[in-house]
Amino acid sequence: MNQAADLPLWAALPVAALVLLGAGLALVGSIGLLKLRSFYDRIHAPTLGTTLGIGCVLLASMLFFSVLQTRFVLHEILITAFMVVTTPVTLMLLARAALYRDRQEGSAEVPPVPPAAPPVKE
Amino acid sequence: MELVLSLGIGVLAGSGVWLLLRPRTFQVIIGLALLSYAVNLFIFSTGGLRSGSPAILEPGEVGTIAEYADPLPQALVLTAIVIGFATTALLLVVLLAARGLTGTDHVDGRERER
Amino acid sequence: MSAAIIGSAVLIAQIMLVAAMGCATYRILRGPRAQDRVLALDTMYVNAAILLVVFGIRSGSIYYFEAALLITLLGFVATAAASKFLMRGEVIE
Amino acid sequence: MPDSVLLLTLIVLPFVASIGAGLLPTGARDTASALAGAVALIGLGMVWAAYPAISEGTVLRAEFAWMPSLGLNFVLRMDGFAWLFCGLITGIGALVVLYARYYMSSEDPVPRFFAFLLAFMGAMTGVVISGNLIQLAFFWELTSLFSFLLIGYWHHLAAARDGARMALTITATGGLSLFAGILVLGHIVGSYDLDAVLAAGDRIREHALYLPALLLIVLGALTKSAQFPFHFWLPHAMAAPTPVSAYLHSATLVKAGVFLLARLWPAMAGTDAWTWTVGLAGLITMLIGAYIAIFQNDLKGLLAYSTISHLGLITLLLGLKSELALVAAIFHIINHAAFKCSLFMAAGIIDHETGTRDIRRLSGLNQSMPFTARLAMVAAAAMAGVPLLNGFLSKEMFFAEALSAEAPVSTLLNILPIAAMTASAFSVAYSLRFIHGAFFGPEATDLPRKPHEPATWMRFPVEILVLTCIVVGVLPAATVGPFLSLAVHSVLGNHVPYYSLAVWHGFNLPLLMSVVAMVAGILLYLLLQRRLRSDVEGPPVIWRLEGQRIFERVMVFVSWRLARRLEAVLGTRRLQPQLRLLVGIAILAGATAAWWRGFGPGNLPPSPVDPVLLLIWVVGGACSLGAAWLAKFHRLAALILVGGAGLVVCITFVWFSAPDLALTQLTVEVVTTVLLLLGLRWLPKRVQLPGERGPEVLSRTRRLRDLALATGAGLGMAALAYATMTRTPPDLLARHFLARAYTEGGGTNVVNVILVDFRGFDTLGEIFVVAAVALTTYALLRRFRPAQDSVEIPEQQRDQAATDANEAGRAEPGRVADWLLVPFTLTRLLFPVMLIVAMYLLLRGHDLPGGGFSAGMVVAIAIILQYMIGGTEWTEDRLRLRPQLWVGAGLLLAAGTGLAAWLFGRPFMTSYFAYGELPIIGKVPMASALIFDIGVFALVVGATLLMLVALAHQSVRAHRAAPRRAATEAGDD
Amino acid sequence: MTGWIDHLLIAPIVVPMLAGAAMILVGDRSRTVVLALGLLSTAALVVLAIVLLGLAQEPVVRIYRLGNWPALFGIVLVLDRLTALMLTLAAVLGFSAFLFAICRWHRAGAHFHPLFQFQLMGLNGAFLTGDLFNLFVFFEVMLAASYGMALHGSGVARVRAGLHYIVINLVASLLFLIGASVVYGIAGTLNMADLAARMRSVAVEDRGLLETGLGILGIAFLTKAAMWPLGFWLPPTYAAATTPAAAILSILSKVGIYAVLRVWLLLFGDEAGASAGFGGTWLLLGGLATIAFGSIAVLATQNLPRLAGASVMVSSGTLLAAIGTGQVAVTGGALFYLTSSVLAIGAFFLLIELVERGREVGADVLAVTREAFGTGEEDEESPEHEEVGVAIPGTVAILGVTFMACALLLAGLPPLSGFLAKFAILAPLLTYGDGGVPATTWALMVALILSGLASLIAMLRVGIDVFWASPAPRVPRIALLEIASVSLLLVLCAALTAGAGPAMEYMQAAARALHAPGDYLNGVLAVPTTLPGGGG
Amino acid sequence: MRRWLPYPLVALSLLVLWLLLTGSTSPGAFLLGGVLAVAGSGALAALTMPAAHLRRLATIPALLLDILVEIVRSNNAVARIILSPGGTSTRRSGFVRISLDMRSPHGLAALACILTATPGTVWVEYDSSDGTMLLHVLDLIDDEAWVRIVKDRWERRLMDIFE
Ligand code: NA
Ligand code: NA
Repeated sequence: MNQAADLPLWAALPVAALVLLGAGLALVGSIGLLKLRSFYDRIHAPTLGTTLGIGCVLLASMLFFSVLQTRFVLHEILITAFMVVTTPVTLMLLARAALYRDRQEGSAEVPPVPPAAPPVKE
Repeated sequence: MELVLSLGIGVLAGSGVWLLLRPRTFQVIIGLALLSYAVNLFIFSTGGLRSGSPAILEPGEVGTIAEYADPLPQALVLTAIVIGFATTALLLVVLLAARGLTGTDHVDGRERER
Repeated sequence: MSAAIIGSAVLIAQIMLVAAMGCATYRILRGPRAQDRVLALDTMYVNAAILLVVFGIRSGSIYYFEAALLITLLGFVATAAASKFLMRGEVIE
Repeated sequence: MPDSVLLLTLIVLPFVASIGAGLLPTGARDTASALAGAVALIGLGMVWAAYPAISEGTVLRAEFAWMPSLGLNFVLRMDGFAWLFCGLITGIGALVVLYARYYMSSEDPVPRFFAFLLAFMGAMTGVVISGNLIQLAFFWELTSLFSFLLIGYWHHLAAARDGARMALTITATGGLSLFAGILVLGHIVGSYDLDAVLAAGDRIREHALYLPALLLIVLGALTKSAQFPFHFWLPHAMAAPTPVSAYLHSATLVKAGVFLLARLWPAMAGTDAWTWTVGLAGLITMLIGAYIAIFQNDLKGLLAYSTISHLGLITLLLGLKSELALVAAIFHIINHAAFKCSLFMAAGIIDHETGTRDIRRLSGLNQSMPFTARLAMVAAAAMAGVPLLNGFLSKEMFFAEALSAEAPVSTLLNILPIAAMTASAFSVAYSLRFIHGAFFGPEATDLPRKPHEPATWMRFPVEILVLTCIVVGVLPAATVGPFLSLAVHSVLGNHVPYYSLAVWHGFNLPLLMSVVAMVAGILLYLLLQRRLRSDVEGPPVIWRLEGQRIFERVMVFVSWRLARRLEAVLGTRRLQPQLRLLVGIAILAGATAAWWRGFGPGNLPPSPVDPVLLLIWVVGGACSLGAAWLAKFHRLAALILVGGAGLVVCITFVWFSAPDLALTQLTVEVVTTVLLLLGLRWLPKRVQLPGERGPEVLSRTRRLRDLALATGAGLGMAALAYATMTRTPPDLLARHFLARAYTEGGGTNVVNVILVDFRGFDTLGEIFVVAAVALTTYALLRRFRPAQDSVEIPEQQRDQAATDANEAGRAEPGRVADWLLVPFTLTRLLFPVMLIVAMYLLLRGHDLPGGGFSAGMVVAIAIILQYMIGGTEWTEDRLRLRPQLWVGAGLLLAAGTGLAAWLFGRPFMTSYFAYGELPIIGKVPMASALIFDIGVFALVVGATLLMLVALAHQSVRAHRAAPRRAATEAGDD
Repeated sequence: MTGWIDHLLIAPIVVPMLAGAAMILVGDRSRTVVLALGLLSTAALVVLAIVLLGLAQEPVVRIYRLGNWPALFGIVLVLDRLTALMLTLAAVLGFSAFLFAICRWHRAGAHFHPLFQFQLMGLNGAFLTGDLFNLFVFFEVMLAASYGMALHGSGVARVRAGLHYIVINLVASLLFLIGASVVYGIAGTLNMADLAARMRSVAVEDRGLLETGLGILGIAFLTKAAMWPLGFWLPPTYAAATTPAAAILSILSKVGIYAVLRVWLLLFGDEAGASAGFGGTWLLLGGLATIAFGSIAVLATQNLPRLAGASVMVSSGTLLAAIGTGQVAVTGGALFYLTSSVLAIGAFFLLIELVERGREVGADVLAVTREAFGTGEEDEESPEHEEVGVAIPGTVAILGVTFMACALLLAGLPPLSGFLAKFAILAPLLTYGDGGVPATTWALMVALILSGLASLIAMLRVGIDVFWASPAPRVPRIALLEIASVSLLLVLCAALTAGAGPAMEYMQAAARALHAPGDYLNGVLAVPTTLPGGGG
Repeated sequence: MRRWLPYPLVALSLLVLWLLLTGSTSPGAFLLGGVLAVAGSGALAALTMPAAHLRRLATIPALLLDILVEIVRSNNAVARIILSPGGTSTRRSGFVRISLDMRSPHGLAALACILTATPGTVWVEYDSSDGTMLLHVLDLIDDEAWVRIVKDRWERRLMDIFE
């Protein structure tokens, strides 16, 4: 916390705001995990954290360290990039798995297997 | 803080021991995983708890104990983590083999008759 | 002043993030379905990554960044494996 | 000839010859017997050569260091008594060898027989010429061992096996007891040396441990000499070939017990305890043996019980507090050897020539083998104590002692003469039975073989022995006198009483007793005629008390049934009780030490509670408890919860300034999860059934006990952790490492410097653990056979295949490829990214968090991700992974880095670092530790992949096997 | 700075290390190269061990500073008599097991040879290291390889027993870690000599905690030493393992004993201040209980491998009890016993398989009822053919002789070293109590004698059944190397009997050094004459 | 050139990744990064990744900006839904099946990333035989509106770039 004292107020305020916003979004997303009723609803919730939530915090971090070290710290971009690429992989697999399981149980909530497409003639 | 971590270690160890004494191989392996978390943290804690102290020396620096955490327990934990990982993997494969050969996932390779 | 602002903001943020992890834990414990648990674990990973970044700000150290980086880069492999398991009955075909 | 050469030859030659005989071809009967005979004769020659010195009272002695620090030296010591026994062993040995040459069938693989016989001869010699009691016990056990082999020589016969087993069990047990007794004796005396022990008689008798020593040693002697209640092994040992019985059960083995009693007589005898144990055992044995002998239908059985009885007589004599009794005992040892050996040989001749030893079948052999009959009659008469034969002389001495001995209690004194006469009468009766039953009466017609006189040389040993009986009986003082005197003097030293070896002592009470016994014996035999002819087996009154039966019952019960029951009670083969014990005892060990000495919290002020970490540990605790709760029925949930707990651990590491630990923990976490998920496929489905909830009483108590153990372990760990954390940690090592990590280790990441340099040897060992585990899992999985209910392809895949099959124009994996289309693209793109991150972690490890291990794990994860999304075949078509090569190369690289220090004359693992200047790039750190870390990296990549891929391949195998199985099942229908 | 002779200290670790790693690289490509590497390594280890045995008799304790760091801060290897003895035993056993394995067993599964080398490396490392945590690491190397050895060949029995073995050892390893970290947390050192030096000066309020940790550490050792009631895993595991694996595993339990000897005597010797003699009574009582249970287990089986496993427990118990008496001369005797028993049990494990090869399947099941003690019906043989001996084929005869030798060794009967080994423990035990003889001495004496009797009865039962009672023994196919490897060990037992004097002197000297570790401490903690540090 | 550097764009990104990781722009970092980047793109080639041929690169910044705006908007929307007390009952969520024209795997991947990154929508399933995609929408007011959003706002622009 020692270094934070060296931070000028103009930077401290946005850093604080961004941190709080990001953490708040992550919390809201996780609350969504509790509140939302069906799995397909809940699957949307964590994306708050994976997008804007972590984005804000990373921005805060970039700002914080860039100002303190008086040079640009760009590491955080990497985390953003990784988050963007990895989240779809998990969510798609998970959604698909849920869909399979629900169809298997004959749940009415999910759409049936699409009708067979006409064979493609090459 | 020490009390929190001690209790954490205790809960991990207790849960681990409980699972260790269960009859299913999967429970045992999970129990061992929890137990090794507890033990790793325990080793780590013997060096004393230092929050927020720097982890890396400056080039050319002669580090002092006033500033830095004891690095030795950390090194020991690293070794313990790696060995724990390896043995967990082995145990997994053995329990799969046991399950395959005996047809049951009971730790004794046979269901307990009563 | 800055220290106080950043300090309290970081503390509040961290508590919010741990609370978020708590929500995820609750979901893991309650389920009801396996997919809910996997989803909650994924959420937990994300929250942990954010927590570590915030911790980096709190301690002013950049050495915890790699941990956050690895959580985002590798954490998903665990959840993806679990999802694959649910979807196909085995992780590697 | 120097003493040492003589004594060594005497003891070593039989063993060497035994090995030689054992190596002879199966059919070499003549060579083997010639060898054995030569050894016996050479031995006899040695005994003869020793006579001049011995007769002057010299004790031959040779000593060799063996275990001098424990007072055990190899001491060979021959005095008159030992000399006498050596004469018996070699002399009778030579006769038995000659006899055996003719007795044993030409089809018999006799070299083995002679090998055992020779070894026994050596062992017996060892017993009698040992000058150290431990050494005596050593040879004592050897006699048991070789007698076991001799008795069991015809091991295809059940009787031989049982007889051998029983003999060894009893005599070796006695031997162990003797061993213990000697240890106690050695403790009393302060030496195991025979001379020292014999000189310390008074000290021994007064010592508090005299009684235990006495009981233990006497137990050894009584078992060996077949004394009541251990007598029953001897009749069963008759399953041995007759030469064996003639040698072991008349002259040598069974005499070892009485030899020992006589040997230790000066040191231990003379107390009431001695008389009560030794004397009483002898008395009972003498009577019982003689009584049973009368009712034996087997010639050898009769002789066996007779031997028991005569040994009882000798033991009784040794038990009395009288020097004269000792003289009588030694005299009877010699006499009994002569007549009993010849009788065994005669019985063997009868058996050999007629094919049976059953007294009831035999009859009138006097006609077909008159010469043998004469010999047997003389020997039997000696056994019965007929005057002018050797047996009469020692019997007279015994009667005299029975009348005059001082017994501790008057009752014993009163019954002694009567007992002596009774036993003597019995011996007359059974001697009569032996002779009358076999040689008189009408000639038997239904014998297995047509009887005739044996070969001349087979009869020769009998002739010699019978001649001895006569000569000694007629001229005792002139023949056996000097030898007996030598033996008696060497035992008693200056305390030899006056004794007379005259044949005629005038009309006295002993002579009257002899006459009475003789008449009573004849009458008894006549009275018992009817009963003895009937088929009733065994003696009246005590026929049910068969020692063998009791022994076997007890043995089966104690050494089998009881042992099995005890093993089940005291041990377990189940894992859970074992783990309960282990955990419980660990808790106890810790708690006991803690309670004994006590420990409280340290004096370090606790650091302020960080609310964030507190909350994190609430989450961690919930995960941990949840995993414990759910692991039975919700495996995936438990797995996920363990992941959560691991994440909390990881955050804790970050919190307390250990980024390296966090990185490693995280990568391990991911790989472990994937591994366990891979394994989950092969575990049985476990769903909670409605009925499964209510735990029964038994399992509830078990769960309560486990809960208590778990709570105890948790609290114990917490207490231990708290106590440790609140103490000022000693910082000597920490200071050292922090101060030198950069200056001498060349890295700013102290943890990494410790890992690859200060304590690099740990890391080296650690990677070998990983390698060993990887190889093991690989080997095990190559033989993996899934359980029946796991073989099938998961239902998800079957369902999908069915759906796809309904869709025209779509191959089975089509759908999967669709769902995975996007993840597939993304994960492939991630592959090089992960590799770059891994390189980053590897190269900076020495200075910043990272290192070979976490880098290796990242690479492994990157590859396994491709397996997950792309599938095994697809991935392996594209990436040629050679995990074993990585493993081997990694290990060699790491070990080689350590070894390279040798080139610079430094110890293993000495590191080297320098900063090199390169053009363009600038200053570059070059540390040998980096190369070491690269070795670690390669190993981790290889080992992790080896395990994961081997596990993944099981699915591929199952897929390949599934259609095949379906086909065969269809064929079966 | 270091002469080549100093490097010999680490050679027993480095040789199998390199051999094993190279074997993995060679892989399946050339069996010959792998075999040659194995032979080279195992033979080299025997030679090295003998050289080190010679070096150990010099008055100085040799140490090897890994990485050239001072003993306190780095890891050191220490060579004293005990270490040299253990190295020799491991090398000899390894060599024999290797010869045995290459006849057929190494083909029973993948990667036998590298695992075998790692096993030897782990054993040697555990014997050599002077550092508590490094001891843990080498325990793990040894165990990891032993898991592979125990599971080699797979199959239901091996996997079932292996699972128990692994789980229990994992728990024991965790206990080891707990104990070691308490030691570090309180004493601030991992070097065993340094720790011993600090034992006296541990603060009163810290001593309880330290002893708690050491108690837990002790449980880890005792589990590996298979003390009752922590050793139930042993008989099934060893019985299920393939023959050469079982032979090499049989020395593993002795590593637990080694650890007790080393650590316990170092830390709780007379110089340990208030902690002297810590836990000795428990060691003695536990040892006695182990002897009792082992003997019962020996009696309760007709199955040779289980019998061998139970014999390992008896031997462990004997050693623990002997060490627990805390007397120098008894410890010396225990070392003699250790040597004899390791060689004997190793030979026995190798022999068992050769013996069973000639037996018909199910023979022993029949035997239990028919021939347990001759209580069954007597065999009906026709009298005409009965009294002619049966010629025994040469192979069976050799097996019979070797079996008998093993039986005598296990029962502690002459003429091989088993008898002297028991004597070596009992004689000083009785000589010590000059006033009265304590009850524990009697107990140990009775236990030793009775355990010998139990072994005798059990071996007699099985031996008669196998060699005498089986109708027309089928001559097993046995390679010369196999019987040679068994004989090698037995010949060593015979040599131990013949050379008991010098051997015992060595053991006594080793025991004296263990009980008065001053030389050890001085040797390890001496300030290095050369400059520390690897830099430059 | 193709042989040594199969994916120049990927290699470039990897180099940037390396530089960001090391936080250094020294010649040494460039050199090492360059070597690793080339090796990394080689590794990708081993996985037979089809190369993407990007066109109309100029449209990318605008697209990114749109995505950012959309992310912020939908974050706000979803957060409201979660936090509003009755938000869970009045709202209707559901699946929308959308027929896509785009076939480029890179394009589809980018589309998936965009849809996932914007809270409120999740890509569930894709069928390559008829090019339909199943989308789950948290706040589904009008099915057709979503089809239009996906096709017009994202798919068309991505097709411009990737096809
Ligand atoms: Na008759
Ligand atoms: Na989304």
